[in-house]
Amino acid sequence: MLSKIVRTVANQLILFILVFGLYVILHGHITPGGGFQGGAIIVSGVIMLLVAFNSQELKKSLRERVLSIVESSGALIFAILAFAGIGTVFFYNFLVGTPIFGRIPDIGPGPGDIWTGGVIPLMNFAVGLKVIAGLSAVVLAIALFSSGEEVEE
Amino acid sequence: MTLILESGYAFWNPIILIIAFAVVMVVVYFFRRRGQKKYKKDTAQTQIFLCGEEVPEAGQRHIRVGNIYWGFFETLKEYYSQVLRPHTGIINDYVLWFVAVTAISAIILLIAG
Amino acid sequence: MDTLITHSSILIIAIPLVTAFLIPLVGMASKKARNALVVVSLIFVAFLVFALARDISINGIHIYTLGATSPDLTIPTGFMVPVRIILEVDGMSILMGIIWSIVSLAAAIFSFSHIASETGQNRFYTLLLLMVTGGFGMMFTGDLFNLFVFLEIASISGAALIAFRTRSADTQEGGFKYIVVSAIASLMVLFAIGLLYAQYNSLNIGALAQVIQYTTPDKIALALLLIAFTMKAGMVPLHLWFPDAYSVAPASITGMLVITSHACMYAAFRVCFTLYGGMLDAPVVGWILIVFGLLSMFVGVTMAVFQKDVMRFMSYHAISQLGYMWVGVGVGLAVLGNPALLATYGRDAISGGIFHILNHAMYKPLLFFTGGALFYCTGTRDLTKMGGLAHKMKWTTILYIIGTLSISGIPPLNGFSSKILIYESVYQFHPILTITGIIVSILTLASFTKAFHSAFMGAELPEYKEVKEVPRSMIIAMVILAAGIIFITLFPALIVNWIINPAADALIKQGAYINAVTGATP
Amino acid sequence: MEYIPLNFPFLAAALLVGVSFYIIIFKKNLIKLIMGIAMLAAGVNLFLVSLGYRAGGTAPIYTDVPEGPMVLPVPQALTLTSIVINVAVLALMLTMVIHIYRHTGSLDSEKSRKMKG
Repeated sequence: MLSKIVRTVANQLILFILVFGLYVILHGHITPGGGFQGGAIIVSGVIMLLVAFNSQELKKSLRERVLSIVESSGALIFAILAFAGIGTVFFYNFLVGTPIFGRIPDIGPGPGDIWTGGVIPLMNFAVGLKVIAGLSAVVLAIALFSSGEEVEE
Repeated sequence: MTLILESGYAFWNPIILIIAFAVVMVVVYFFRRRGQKKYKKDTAQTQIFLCGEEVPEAGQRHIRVGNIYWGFFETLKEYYSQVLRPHTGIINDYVLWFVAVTAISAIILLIAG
Repeated sequence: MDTLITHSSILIIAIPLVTAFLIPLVGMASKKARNALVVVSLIFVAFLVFALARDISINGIHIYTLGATSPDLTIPTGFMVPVRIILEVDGMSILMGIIWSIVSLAAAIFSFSHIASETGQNRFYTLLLLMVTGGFGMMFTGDLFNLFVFLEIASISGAALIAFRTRSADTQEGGFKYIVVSAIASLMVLFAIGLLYAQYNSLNIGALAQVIQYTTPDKIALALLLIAFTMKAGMVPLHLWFPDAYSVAPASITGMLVITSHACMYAAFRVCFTLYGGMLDAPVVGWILIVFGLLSMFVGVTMAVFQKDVMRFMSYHAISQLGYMWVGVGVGLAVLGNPALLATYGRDAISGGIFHILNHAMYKPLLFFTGGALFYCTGTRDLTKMGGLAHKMKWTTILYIIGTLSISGIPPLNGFSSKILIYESVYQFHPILTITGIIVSILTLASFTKAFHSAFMGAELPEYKEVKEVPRSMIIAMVILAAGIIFITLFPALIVNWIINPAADALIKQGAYINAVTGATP
Repeated sequence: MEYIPLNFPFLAAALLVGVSFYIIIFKKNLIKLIMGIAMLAAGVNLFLVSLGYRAGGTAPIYTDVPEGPMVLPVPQALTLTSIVINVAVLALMLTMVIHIYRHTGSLDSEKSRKMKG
């Protein structure tokens, strides 16, 4: 565990990292970024907490069971969205033209419209969930493991 | 006929072989039935006879894997000393083999076509 | 039913994937429900594979375009080349799919008892199903980059499964060697894909095959792809990691890993025949395959005779048997540019090589499973410590004998019917190939007799007084594969006509594969 | 941006691949070996992403683009996928190395060869 100053700053900073990560996930379909990148940003915040506190402390708030459920449900949401298009074809973008993310952007210069993309932003979100949970579990497991504790692998 | 596998010169049908095998088994069984009928279970007849010597324990009697085909390995000692040389068990060497073989086959392809 | 078959190729890949992520959730509730879920999903996948196989035998190559407005819209309006992910299933792919569905089902059933004493079983089945996904993806994809992605999925989950039993150091070492080798091989595959993409702006195999020029970067890409897949398949002299990794994995996983080796072999054939097929008039690439095959056959079997660890011994035999397939298909590839020779013996050689894939995929997992059963009962893989186990393990012994006779090519078992096809066709190409094949076959029988004697024969040993026959689920898994062996044994000609010859034709007829993608222009 | 020689990134990629193969083959420390594989992945990714480079091109975002060429988006997607996969591979390798270190107490690849021959 590092000094109190570091811990306090880390506690404040994690909020900004979360917000930025979520921004990258949600704007994945119109700007560079997406589920994996945003998830990786958030996990970098988790690593910051891991350095500021130690792995034992973090284990209390990030439970393995919860991470496992979140990871699986992220993958399942992705698969369900892919399956939902199977009336036409697997992965078919069935949300285009509907009110949810369904707007078709104009061709040519213009500001990016977040309300476009069909299932892609939703899939980005699912991927983001999976990456956050999965990578945090990996980082946490390796940290716990190298600190000498037996983890149920 | 779809049950016969043809391969250039010869043909192969397992059914014929199985029938032939069954016929041979019937003949063997016929001869076997003509043998002695004095054999009895659970008597001294069934025990191992080793020239009158004491029969060793089961663990001692079993020929273990290290003793089988001794002559084969003795004859091919040179070959085995050569072929065991690359099997070092070091991961770095495995990658070296990969790079070397890729380079050689790339050169072969570039030259010969 | 028609809708199901239309979507079957993606369902075969997606159902194991979805089940894999359902397992952690179901497994928290109940163990039995989880096992039932695994078996039901794999049986459903096997059913879909067989339905798709029937459809392909009637209607020809099956195409599925992901995300398009209709499954056969390969080239979207306004484009010249396919841009979407396309699954393309032809005779060869579906043969591999049939093999993979049967073996993965047997392996899952085998695992129920074999893994029962380990912790983290939910993860085990998740990884197993991910590996199933990766394997099917490799076999069914019509896209080079997806081939790389699925190759990596299969490798990563395979490595994690090899290292699943973390208690001993050798499993970790085997898993580490496997993942290092796979990572390097698949990065080289990616490099080659980059080389091809840079020149032709396309990733689809059919579209690439249409425009490929066989320039110098193409030759380098061919060398990289071929050797990387050769390494992943485990051919001598790139086999060194193969026994290290395969001998330490849980036996059910070893059975599946053999089929991933076959999948990499399939990828190599796909690259040679379909991607570069029109360009390989000279027999150089065919000879490269033949040399790999000959070396594997001979070195593999001689190293196997030498082994004392039962799984390692069988791994070396797997290498040696893979050699037969490479020799058979390599001869076919060497005469690909010569239609007369191809008709005389080339097609038979390819058929023999492919038929050997099917046979090997039945008996080698069976033998690995019996090795796993020995490990389960005795707690050791060391043959020097075994003996007299036939007294206690009658089923295992019978199944081992079936596998042994089959792998050594004793008539009438199935190993013989594919070996005779290979022997008679490659003899006309070069007699030395057949002679080596027969010598290797004899050595195979000799070494399996040795292992049989030391493990099963002899008097009952005092240290194994308490040993019992393996649990029922393990026997069921082995019987599934043995039933496959007996079916192929009895009807080899039917099998060859139904699925082997179409698979060989699918490799030879490059034009059909290309037309299936590019011909469907709207 | 237009003054970068077009094959400069390819030279860098080749250099990375060469150096990383040197590391993988000749460094016996397992952690260094993993670093070598990470560098190999970086080299291949650099090669892929520089395939899509067009001199003076902009980012391939559908809306809000100035006139002129765009860089190719497909190699970027490929690179991204490859990066994601490599994260998984590296995490798995590191876990295994931790296990190996626990069992054998050494990171030397010459010491971790229980299986050979």
